[in-house]
Amino acid sequence: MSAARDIVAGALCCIGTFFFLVGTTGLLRMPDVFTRLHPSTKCDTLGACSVIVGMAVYSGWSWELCKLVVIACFLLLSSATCGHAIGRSALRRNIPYWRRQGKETGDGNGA
Amino acid sequence: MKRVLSLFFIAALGVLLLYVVASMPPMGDPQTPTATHVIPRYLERAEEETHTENVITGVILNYRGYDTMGEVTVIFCALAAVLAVLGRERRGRIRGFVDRSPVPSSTIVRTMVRFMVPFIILFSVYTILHGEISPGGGFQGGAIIGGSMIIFTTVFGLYESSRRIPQKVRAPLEGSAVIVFFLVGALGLVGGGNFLTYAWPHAARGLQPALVTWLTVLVEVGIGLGGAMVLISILFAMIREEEEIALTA
Amino acid sequence: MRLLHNYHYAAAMALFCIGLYTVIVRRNIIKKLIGLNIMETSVFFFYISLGYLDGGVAPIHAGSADPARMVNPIPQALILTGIVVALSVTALALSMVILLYRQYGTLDVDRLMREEEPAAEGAAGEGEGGA
Amino acid sequence: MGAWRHFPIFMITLPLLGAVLMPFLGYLRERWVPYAALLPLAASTLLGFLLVGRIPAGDHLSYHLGGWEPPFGIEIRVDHVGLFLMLVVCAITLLALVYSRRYIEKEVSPGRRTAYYVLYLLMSGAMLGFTATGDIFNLFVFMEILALSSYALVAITGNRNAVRAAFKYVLMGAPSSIMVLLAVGFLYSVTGTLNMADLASRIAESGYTEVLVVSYILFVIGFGVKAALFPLHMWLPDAHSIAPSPISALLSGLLVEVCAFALVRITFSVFTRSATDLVGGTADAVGVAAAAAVLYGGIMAITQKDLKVMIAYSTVSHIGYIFLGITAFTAEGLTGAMYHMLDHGLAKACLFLCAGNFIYLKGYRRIEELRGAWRQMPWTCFAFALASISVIGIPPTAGFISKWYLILGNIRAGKWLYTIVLLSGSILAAVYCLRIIYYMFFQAGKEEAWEDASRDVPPGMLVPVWALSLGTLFFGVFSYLLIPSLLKASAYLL
Repeated sequence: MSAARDIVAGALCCIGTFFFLVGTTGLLRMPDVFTRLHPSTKCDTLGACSVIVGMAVYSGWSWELCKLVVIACFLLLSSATCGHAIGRSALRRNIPYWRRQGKETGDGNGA
Repeated sequence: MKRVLSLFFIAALGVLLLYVVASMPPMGDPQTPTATHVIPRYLERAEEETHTENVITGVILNYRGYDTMGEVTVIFCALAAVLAVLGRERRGRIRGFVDRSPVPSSTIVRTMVRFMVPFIILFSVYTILHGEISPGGGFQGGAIIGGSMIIFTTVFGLYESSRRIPQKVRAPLEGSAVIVFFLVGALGLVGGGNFLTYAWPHAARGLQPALVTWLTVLVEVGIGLGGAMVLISILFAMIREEEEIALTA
Repeated sequence: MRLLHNYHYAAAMALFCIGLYTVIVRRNIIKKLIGLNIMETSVFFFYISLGYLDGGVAPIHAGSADPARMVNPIPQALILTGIVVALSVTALALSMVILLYRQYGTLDVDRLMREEEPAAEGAAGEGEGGA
Repeated sequence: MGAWRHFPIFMITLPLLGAVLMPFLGYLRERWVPYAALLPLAASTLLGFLLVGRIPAGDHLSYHLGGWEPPFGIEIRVDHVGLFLMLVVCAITLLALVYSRRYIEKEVSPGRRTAYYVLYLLMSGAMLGFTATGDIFNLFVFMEILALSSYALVAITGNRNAVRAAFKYVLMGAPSSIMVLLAVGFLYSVTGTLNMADLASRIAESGYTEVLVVSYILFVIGFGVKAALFPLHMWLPDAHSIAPSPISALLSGLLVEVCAFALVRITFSVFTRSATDLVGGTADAVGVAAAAAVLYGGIMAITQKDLKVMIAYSTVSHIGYIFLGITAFTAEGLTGAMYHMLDHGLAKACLFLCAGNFIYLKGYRRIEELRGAWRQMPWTCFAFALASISVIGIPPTAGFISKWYLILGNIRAGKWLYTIVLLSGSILAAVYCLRIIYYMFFQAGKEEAWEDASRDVPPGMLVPVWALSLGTLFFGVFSYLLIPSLLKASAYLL
């Protein structure tokens, strides 16, 4: 029982860190605000929440579980709002979309 | 040229530092000088000597309380310095919030912030009051209050937030941390001990531990309030400058 | 191989050098301040690693914690002070940046320092912040 | 043990507490602030003078904060040398504060005046705490209060050059603080303690030589920037010349010296003589840098056209003197360094305040504009002349005594080259000081340059200037009051 719980918890944490890795890579590699927003918001929601769920599994039924659930709730709310706010203000400020340089210039398959 | 020189200097420094690291005591070893010299006494006797369960709080506020007094003075000094450079906002000068940014905050963001800020402040109160028995304390709690006001101000603007925490409230509380520290220190003097001794002068022997714990909590609250107000005042001073830049630009 | 065992310290020193490089070489003053903060953070990291103990627990006397297994509380207490100091310096420096930007309209340190240098011509090279 | 053992902590905390209470007074009665700010400093000065003679000979006063004995709690440690420097700090800050009241009205905008006094009190309290502390991390904390308040005071006029100079100061000062923090970390990692006396005994038996050496190097770099030792002095000429004159006096007359004194403490109370082989190489390098500073500062001062910049470069040169005294590693050299801290503090503060007088009355900053100045401002000019005689080191003044002991110390140590450097530094000082005296007294000024109804600056500004310049004369004539005890105290430190 305990071993199975550890395995599940470890797997969830690994998934979470994987999303963090992918998200950070995307943040570094993507060319403009909107495309960067896409991976970086995944970090908080998917990555951090997976880690938290993993920790919740690890801790079992205890007082920590309650705290972890609250943290997860606030994380989901705040990171989604944050992504929305950044995206919206970037859109309203007319920050230009990224367009592929070179062959395909022009027509709007940007972002 | 300057670049090459500085690169060379940094490389030399880096090699020197790595060389030191290689000859430092091994990390995490229970036999290093750091783990054997002063620490054992702190860890074993802190609870009975400082009446706090959290040894870190005991070290910060009691054993090394003078450092912390210097530290709250640093915060106060930072505020005085920022105000000396930028100038404080005049009383009643902010007449209304003119949203100069091209993008006013959306309803979603406003609702979320309005929903979250009370929880954040609740959490900071918890952090301040529980610093004595769990991770946390005045500085952390104060920083959390400051952070909540930063969120609030970015979304609702300077007018709204300075109406919530007006200068009337902030100004007297900014120095509270230093004053509380000084009062506690002087209390120790009155009791016949040295400065910063946590003790009530003529309390009954059995009551002393509880009173010392309450003094610790009092200092934590003072630090929390003072730190938070300093952060908020610095924020407001900076925002006012930003708005003036926007006006002149 | 002590260096590999003390990899925390080595990482802190590497960060320190990166921060110092940023402070000295970068021309944007905001980036210089970021470099300053990297330096500070590296020192905090170094201190916290100093207090680490293999298999240690938090130094809180709750329940049945064994004092012999607790990590060192002093570096944590010191670093709290260090963080506050770093915050204060950063706040002051940023407020100066606000004023400088308003008065000079640039964040480039070379242009800042070159513009109508006051009587002290000899003091133009500001970069060697610790050479 | 009477009540006087609490005096050092009150000397430190009263200015800090006064600084915190000052905004309230500024809110209620802004006009009282300049007078009220004098109170804590006067109290500190009084307590300091009451403490004279209380410290047992050849020993120190140790005050345990919170009642925790030293390796566990923080200790305030005042020995004779420390008390001497604390008294110098008290006296000069008090005089410069008296001077500030009139001067600040001219240079600092009304909204910032309360902040000026708050920062001023914080700075003086921090200097006292910095000098008195016996704990190495506490040293860092007070250094940061000192640094923050001085950054802000340089920028307090808010004009663009001042903010730029202050920012340059921050860019050099903040990394140096971090280096000191790192050095403290290294020391802590191999000793496990932060108390200076305990550190000394633990270092003597510690096997981690490399760590200790690098820690000392970092200390030297960190405090070297703060004390403006030669290759690290770039911030000084700008910051010291652009700051308001009372602040220039404090920065130049006290701050750099207090930081040099911190290095004295690190060298002699922490690394101690038993570990001289640890610091030997670094100390030699410091000696070379200091010798270069003496010459460089002197030559740069000769070439300057702006009066305050010239005085600032003279400070660079005199910091070199102090460090040469320290690196001689003899009792005479150390006594000379300590006495030089006194007379350089007095003389340099006086010079900057005199420069402030010219700026206050006429707005003149350039040296050529001082031609014939003594016709209108005889008092200021005579004080200036007296202080510059002390800077040069001509006999009846304190400058002569300190240079005598510096040279004696270096001869005792067998460092002949440094002796020559010290002597030639005096010649350079004579060149740059006598040039100004020549302009002031023996050249006719332009026709309308000095025509004004007012003769000299108001007495509130003249009294501090004259107190300082007479101080250099007093400590030159009555040097036997201090020198024997300083020699004894230096021997104790060594």
